[in-house]
Amino acid sequence: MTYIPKPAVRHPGLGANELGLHMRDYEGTISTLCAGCGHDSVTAAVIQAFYELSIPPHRIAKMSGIGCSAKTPAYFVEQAHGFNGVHGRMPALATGANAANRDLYYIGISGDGDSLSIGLGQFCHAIRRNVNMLYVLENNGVYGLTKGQFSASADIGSRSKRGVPNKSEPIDPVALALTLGATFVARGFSGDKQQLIPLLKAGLMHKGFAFIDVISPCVTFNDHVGSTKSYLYTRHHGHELVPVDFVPIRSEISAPSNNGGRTSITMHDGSMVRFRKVPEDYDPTDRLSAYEHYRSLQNRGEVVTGLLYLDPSGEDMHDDNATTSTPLSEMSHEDLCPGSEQMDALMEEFR
Amino acid sequence: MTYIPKPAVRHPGLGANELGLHMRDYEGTISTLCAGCGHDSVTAAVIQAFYELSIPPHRIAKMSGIGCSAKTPAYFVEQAHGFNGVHGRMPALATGANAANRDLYYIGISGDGDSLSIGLGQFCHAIRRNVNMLYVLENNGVYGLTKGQFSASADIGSRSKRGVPNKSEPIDPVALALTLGATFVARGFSGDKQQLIPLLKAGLMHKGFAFIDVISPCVTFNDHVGSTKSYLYTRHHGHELVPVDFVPIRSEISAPSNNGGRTSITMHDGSMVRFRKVPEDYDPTDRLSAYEHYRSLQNRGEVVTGLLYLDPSGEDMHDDNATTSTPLSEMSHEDLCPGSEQMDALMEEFR
Amino acid sequence: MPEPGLDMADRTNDFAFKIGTVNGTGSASANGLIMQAIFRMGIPCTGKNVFPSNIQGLPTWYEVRVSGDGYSARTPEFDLIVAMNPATYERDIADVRPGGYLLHDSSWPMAKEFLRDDINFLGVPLGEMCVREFKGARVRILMKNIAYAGALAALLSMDLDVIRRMIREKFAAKPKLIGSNYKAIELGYDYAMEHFDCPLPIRLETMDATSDHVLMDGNTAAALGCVFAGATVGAWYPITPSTSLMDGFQRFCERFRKDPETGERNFFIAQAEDELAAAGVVVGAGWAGARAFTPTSGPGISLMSEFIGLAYYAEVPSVFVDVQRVGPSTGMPTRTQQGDIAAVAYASHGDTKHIALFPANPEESFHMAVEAFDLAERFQTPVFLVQDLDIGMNDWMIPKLTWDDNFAPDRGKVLGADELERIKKFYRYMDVDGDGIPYRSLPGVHPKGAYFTRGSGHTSRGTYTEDADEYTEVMDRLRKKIDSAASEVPSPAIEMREGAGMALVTIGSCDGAVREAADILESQGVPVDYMRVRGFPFDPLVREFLDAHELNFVVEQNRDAQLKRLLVTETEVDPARIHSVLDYGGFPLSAAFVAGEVNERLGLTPDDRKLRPAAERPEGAVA
Amino acid sequence: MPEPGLDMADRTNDFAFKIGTVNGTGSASANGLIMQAIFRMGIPCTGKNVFPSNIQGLPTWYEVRVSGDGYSARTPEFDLIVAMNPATYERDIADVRPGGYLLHDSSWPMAKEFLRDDINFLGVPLGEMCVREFKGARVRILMKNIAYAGALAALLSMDLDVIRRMIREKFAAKPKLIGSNYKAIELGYDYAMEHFDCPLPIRLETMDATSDHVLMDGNTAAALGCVFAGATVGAWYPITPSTSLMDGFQRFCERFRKDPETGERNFFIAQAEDELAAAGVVVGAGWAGARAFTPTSGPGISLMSEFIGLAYYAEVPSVFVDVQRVGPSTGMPTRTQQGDIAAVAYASHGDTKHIALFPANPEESFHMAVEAFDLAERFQTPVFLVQDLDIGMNDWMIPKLTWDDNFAPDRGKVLGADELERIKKFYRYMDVDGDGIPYRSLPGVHPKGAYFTRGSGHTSRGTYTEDADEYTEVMDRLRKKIDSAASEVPSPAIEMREGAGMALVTIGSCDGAVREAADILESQGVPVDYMRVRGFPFDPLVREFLDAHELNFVVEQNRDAQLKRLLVTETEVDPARIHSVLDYGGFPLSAAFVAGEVNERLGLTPDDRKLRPAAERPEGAVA
Ligand SMILES: Cc1ncc(C[n+]2csc(CCOP(=O)(O)OP(=O)(O)O)c2C)c(N)n1
Ligand SMILES: Cc1ncc(C[n+]2csc(CCOP(=O)(O)OP(=O)(O)O)c2C)c(N)n1
Ligand code: SF4
Ligand code: SF4
Ligand SMILES: [Mg+2]
Ligand SMILES: [Mg+2]
Repeated sequence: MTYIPKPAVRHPGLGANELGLHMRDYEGTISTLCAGCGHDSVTAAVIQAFYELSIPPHRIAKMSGIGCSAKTPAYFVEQAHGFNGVHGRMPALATGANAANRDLYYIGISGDGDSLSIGLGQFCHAIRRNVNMLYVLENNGVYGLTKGQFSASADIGSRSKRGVPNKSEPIDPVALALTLGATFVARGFSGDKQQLIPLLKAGLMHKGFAFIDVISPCVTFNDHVGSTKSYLYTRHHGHELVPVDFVPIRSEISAPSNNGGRTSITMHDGSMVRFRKVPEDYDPTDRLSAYEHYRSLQNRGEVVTGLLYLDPSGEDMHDDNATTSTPLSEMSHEDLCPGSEQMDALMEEFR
Repeated sequence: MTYIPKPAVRHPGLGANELGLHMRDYEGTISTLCAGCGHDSVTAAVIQAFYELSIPPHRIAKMSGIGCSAKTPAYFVEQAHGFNGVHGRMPALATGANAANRDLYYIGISGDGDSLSIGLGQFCHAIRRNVNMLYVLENNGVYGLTKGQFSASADIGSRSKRGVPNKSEPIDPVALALTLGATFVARGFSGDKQQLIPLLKAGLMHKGFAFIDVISPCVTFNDHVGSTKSYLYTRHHGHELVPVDFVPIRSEISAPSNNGGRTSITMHDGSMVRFRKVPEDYDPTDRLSAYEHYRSLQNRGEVVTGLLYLDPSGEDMHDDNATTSTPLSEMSHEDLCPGSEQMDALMEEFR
Repeated sequence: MPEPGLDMADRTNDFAFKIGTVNGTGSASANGLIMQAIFRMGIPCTGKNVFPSNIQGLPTWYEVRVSGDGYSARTPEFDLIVAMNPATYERDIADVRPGGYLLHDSSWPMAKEFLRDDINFLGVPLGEMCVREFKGARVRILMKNIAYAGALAALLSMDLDVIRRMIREKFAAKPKLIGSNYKAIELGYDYAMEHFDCPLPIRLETMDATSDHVLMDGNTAAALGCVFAGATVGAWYPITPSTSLMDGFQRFCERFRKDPETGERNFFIAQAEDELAAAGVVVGAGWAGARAFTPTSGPGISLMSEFIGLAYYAEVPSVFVDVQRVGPSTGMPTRTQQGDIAAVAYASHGDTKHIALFPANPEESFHMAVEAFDLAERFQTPVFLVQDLDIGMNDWMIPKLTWDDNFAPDRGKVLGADELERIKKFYRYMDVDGDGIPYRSLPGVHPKGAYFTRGSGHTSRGTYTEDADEYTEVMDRLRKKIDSAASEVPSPAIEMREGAGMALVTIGSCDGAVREAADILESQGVPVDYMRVRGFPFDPLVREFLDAHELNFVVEQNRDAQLKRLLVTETEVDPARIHSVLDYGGFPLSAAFVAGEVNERLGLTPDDRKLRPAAERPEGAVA
Repeated sequence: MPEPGLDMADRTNDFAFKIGTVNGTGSASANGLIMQAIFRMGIPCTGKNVFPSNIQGLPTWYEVRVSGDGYSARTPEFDLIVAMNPATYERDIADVRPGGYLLHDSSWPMAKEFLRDDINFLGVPLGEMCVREFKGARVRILMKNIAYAGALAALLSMDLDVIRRMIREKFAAKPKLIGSNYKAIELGYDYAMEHFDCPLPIRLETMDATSDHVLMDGNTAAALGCVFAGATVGAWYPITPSTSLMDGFQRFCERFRKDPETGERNFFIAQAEDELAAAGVVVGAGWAGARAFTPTSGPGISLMSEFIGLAYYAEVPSVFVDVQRVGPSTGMPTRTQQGDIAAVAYASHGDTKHIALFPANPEESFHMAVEAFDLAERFQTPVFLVQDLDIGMNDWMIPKLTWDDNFAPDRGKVLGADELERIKKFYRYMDVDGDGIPYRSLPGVHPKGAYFTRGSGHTSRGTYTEDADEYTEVMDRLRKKIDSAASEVPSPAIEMREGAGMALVTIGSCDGAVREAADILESQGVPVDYMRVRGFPFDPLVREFLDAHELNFVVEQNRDAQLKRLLVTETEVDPARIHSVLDYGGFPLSAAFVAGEVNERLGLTPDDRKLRPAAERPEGAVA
């Protein structure tokens, strides 16, 4: 149904994985996102991560809320079950599904509107609950699907352009996850698959809540407050210069593949973002220094990427609950129902 | 209507303030909380803070959600307008009221359930929006009004008793407020009025969002997970040893009035909490070092109190919005309505 | 010593009393003791808590109705009041029916202005005695409660052996408490025996009407239903009056669902961060194949409505228990009402309609809880168990619950791995069987079962759509599906009487009062038929019944006649046949009120009636 | 060259066409140009966007109906389709009515299998021409749109001067764009003139029927209403199709409410973190004395229900605009429906009932928006302005809006400092005037005005209560208050016809189609009366009208006959008098569908009818 041809996310060079499946077995339906959308790059990375890990497609549960980002689970692993719920409430659905069946691989895809505005409470509590899942936040600083309003992370990707002093901080999901005690915290960039794929794989393998904030530029509404070229500006000022519904076709942004610790990347709107990978000898197991490292580089205007924090202890919400190892959804009624004898005995206690 | 006599929060020794008002002019209706509840101590401190600041009672707006804590605005400054809204949504009401009338003193009283569970998103976004208000979180680690379920800050007051390792962290409102960029962050203890009153006064005078986390023990449901003496335990184990509806009358906990930097205080359940005041020479204007200071003492099992962070720049959400200085609620229709001429002109643009 | 029996006929096993105390003072134990003792004497009785929305220091009452005939509705007329709370003396004294009794602590004198000469004051120096006999404030407070129970035992002629046995059972784990409790009982008992003409005309006499029964509240019963139905995931956010349901579920699960050796648990309880999340957890778990539920009350239903709409449209089995309290908004959290009937029936924006079950008592709470899970999975939709504070939190006498070990849960049309393997292609929302119910697959079972669940427009094949016909096809099937549940939900309870020309129609906890009212009306020469609606969408019998009566009085506990509204729109019965009898002040309904209202509508003057005049209606009773 | 005019009678100023493109390609400007040109030629017209719920790359259509008679409803019959999206060729070609035209880009050959010989294919090599004439992908894409507008100008006989003037106005700020746009127009125009027999039988002819009118969408109109009503606080969370309302409010405020010197703004817009917060901001602001509103859609209403209940019970003025889209759940966000009527009327748990206004077009959106604030303050309660995507986002021709400078907002019973000073004691919820509406005070005004607002049980004095009578007193007054609004909301629009035996009843955006259907029916010898409900609670006239007709067809756009449900329960009219005509596939209603349905119910066979048969119903039309 799409008119604009998409770059096919096929890699014919790659053979079958351990399960004998090919890359295409991990693909989904054709994306309906804008040409060049960062989210499509993330999708490609997710496909490759699942493929490389040889995870059986039907053992994957793909969860999302509402948004451009939330649509993407339809675009990978078609033979996985997907649940595109309501806006901002994916964490609760994932918690419930995981409670019912602890044996699946849960991947949640969210947006910055979905996770940091309407869903902020659920996001924080999923961290606290330590749900065993990979939570990917496709962070573009805007509400893509409702046409470009600023999100709570609006500053992301445009730190250099901050104009008005003393405006309240954007909500930084990485700092938040570190503060709230997430057991796996990372940041990636949609344009850097080389870094992103290993992070996704690590997140999928992590037991507990694995959070990856992925900077994923919105090619269509990548505007800044105050910019006179911005979409909002055009829309709000009587005389139009460009038709309001024109979305130029652009190609995705990608990082040079063998960039070292630091890279500057130009976004679609011409702004520059300085990415900085965590150093080789970085120790991701100390939460407080992770926070310090992250914040101090941020204060220097750098967007840190890589695995920032990892709690290797390997417990999740089911361990806290001492849930039985058989998925609850697979228990037989006999195993669950106390039966008539217990009932009769119990009744004597209510006399 | 209360049966159990409350300690009268009168201080006959104190005279009239600058407005010629007495302490009793800042009192409210009689508390219906449990005897000895920390929240009543906070109420007393709030009364004194308003009195000392000589704020005209009717220029105060008292906002709250639902909970024992949320009831307390009824117990101070009877001649102030109060709004006891719905559970967890006080920040939105306060934002709206403040948007309408920027000239009042806004004080919001919340609980840890109200702010950190159902209201977490609103709490975080009120910080981000930098609403000009004093936000007091009466933190007791439990849901008092619904009878003692653990809240998201459950660990507060019982750090020493953490048993199960690797359970997810409690949500720490102070660390959260620091991370999210609150422009005033402090912690107090209901039992230490000497410290609390100045903090409340500073918070009321701060322009922007002033947050004070007040450790305010619940005398009735002050139990710990795993404790066999706990209320929950008693309730969940068939044979009762104490009637489930018996609430012993206890007196409030208070700290020695001239304690130095560190104090250990025994809670109603016998647990010990180690409070530590920020040092004399502490610089509260550096957010990152405030976070570090706070976290490292916390890691040593100490509950830091005092003014932790302050952004003195003095802007709030109205400055961001460039709102006119006259309260919007007081503008006349003439000032607001563009009128027929503008309408006629406008119509030509829609042809 | 006052003159007991003033103007009071013999009322053996047929009277009501209440005990007014201060909450937080531990009176629940003493009250439970009294109630249980009467029950163990074989006499039908019900107990109702009237408590404030705070933790300590405010007035609270426990109301007991003793009825040898088995009537269980609240009666707002009290033959005896134990007034332990000086703050409510005035109100309590006013509440005693003429000729009745007021038992109070005479350690301090009673204020003159409260005295009434048409009732009997029974002063017992409870405080004084306890100070004398016990040490420590805490023990004295607790023992004073037990002591008034002792006095009541003498006045009402309770079986002391029964009480002693109960104390022994209760403190089996802490035997040294037994002595002090015995002592306290005796203090009250002996004083009353000595000073009053015991027993009073309102008195107990052993019967054998309760041996097949238990005393249970509806939240406990519903929790048991969830356990026996095989629910494994419970999510909730605490809210009065539903909290004790999850407490019960947790308690029973700890007992029945935990491996005694490994400690492993066959259940997962999520105390969610709010009601939205609780609903989400339930929907997620239902989607993944668990039986999942959440207990809540009105405000929770409002907050859950977005998720309820998702579950309806995406067809995810999920069970919501609404323990109704007084609305709107926060309302009166510790009072009862039936104000969410309409909210639940069509919860969420857009076209929706939900299956709802309305138990009348804890026995039905249990059975309907079990049924709720079956219906949710059979129809792949949210199912509401709608009870109220009165059912949920009060002590009801119900037949012992029994369990049929042959019960097999109805998991609905779920395709297993083998079935999926066999079929050519699986389409999630296709009406294969023509009954409106599609087949479902669970995640993780088989690649062929995979589909993308969504709350946005979808086709019968489960794909995304914005096409009018494709959208409409699914919506029409949904309507058909839910409408077809009408004959699967519990059918209405109907009682026909000889010569009845009109009918009383009601729902939920009004049951007892309305059936008792029917007896009253019959005794007044006005026989009426009776129908209690038990499920939504309405069984076809409901319409038939309404049509068969020129005059249907619909009795319910809300201001806006919500059941009537539903009846009219859903059955399309002529509204002219339906009259509302409404009571919504927050107290359980009384039979006298219902009979009075009906009489009034029928134009009978008070003189025509044989029973109590309308003036004796409960507080807040309004037409 | 095909033979234009095949089987097509002259249809000057009476036809419909649509343009199928891909979203994100900038066609909106060209489409707007066409629409506006027709309008400026003085010919009544309406334009409807049919767009997908994504940002770029999916099919989208713009439908234009030209009607010299002023009919504005959507017609699902297209005389001409501009098919610019190869992905929808098949569908577009199938959608052309026999004898009609398909305009397409002939740069590439049209697939054989799509060809139909009962329509005319008009191939214009748009792509080719633009590649030849313009440079750069971006400009070529944009100019192709303008070029098809040029071709249409020739085919339909548009006034080229009008178009040129519009281009000049549009690019006044960037004059160098004017040339290329002129060029593109000419490309299409000249090609068509040369190759086809222009104009077609469907053609335009200048009239003078629009000079007092404007083209406007309902969200813009409602936004203007909010500005003129003096709303100062707007809170929202973005959601289609309500977003453009807040965009409009912001735009107008920046223009009219900002001090040109200081930049100070007389308004506050809060982009809230979600709908719960948006509702909270509105309630907080209303409480503090501002006129505040939030625009949203179905999912937002679900999420706001808790706060709505609070505002109802605590009596806080607040305005909620529901721009309805297709539900339930996320549904089809870019399609229209009237599925929230029931949800809005009784939103929130417990007994509630809300004032709601139902505009039929942007003109009413404006006036009712103003009225909503007056009603909210007069009745101190939430007021809902309920429109839909069709009204909110589509281009309607409406009379120029005018403003009466004598308008004085009704702020309701608000006590000022002087009044408070004078009265003895202020009781917030006392029915002083006996009209059910209490007096209100604003924070900060006077110490005597202070009270404690709450959503929990309260007395008429504004104090906390758990007492049945005190609670009931307030609830009964609330019922009385809201019911009394029935005669204050806009009264129904009623049109009676000579000899009519039955009636069409409808609501909101169905207006145009239903009135046109009444004309069709009359022309078929079936005169019908007409009523459009405009407010809730229903004006007494509504009941009168229904009672006066044996047969009332209630036409609405939802599956479950929500308006009918409300009519039956609220007016207690006999349901037997009411029949539903329902269309809910997401497209605006058409007159042919309504007339067809009525005919079918009346038992007329298609042969009896003079107009189009039922087969030509819009997609998704179901009885
Ligand atoms: C309850 C509700 N409110 C609002 C919306 C409208 N809405 C859809 S997506 C979206 C924001 C999406 O932003 P984000 O999560 O950042 O995703 P992106 O599109 O940028 O990937 C909004 C507000 C909705 N679908 N549901
Ligand atoms: C929507 C909603 N859900 C649940 C409740 C029940 N409820 C009332 S207070 C409360 C928790 C209060 O805890 P907290 O905020 O910590 O206050 P505390 O009583 O401990 O001071 C809850 C869950 C409610 N009133 N509304
Ligand atoms: S609008 Fe932005 S986020 Fe959405 S698909 Fe387009 S580029 Fe991606
Ligand atoms: S329950 Fe706890 S928080 Fe509530 S009033 Fe009592 S002591 Fe205070
Ligand atoms: Mg985004
Ligand atoms: Mg608390």
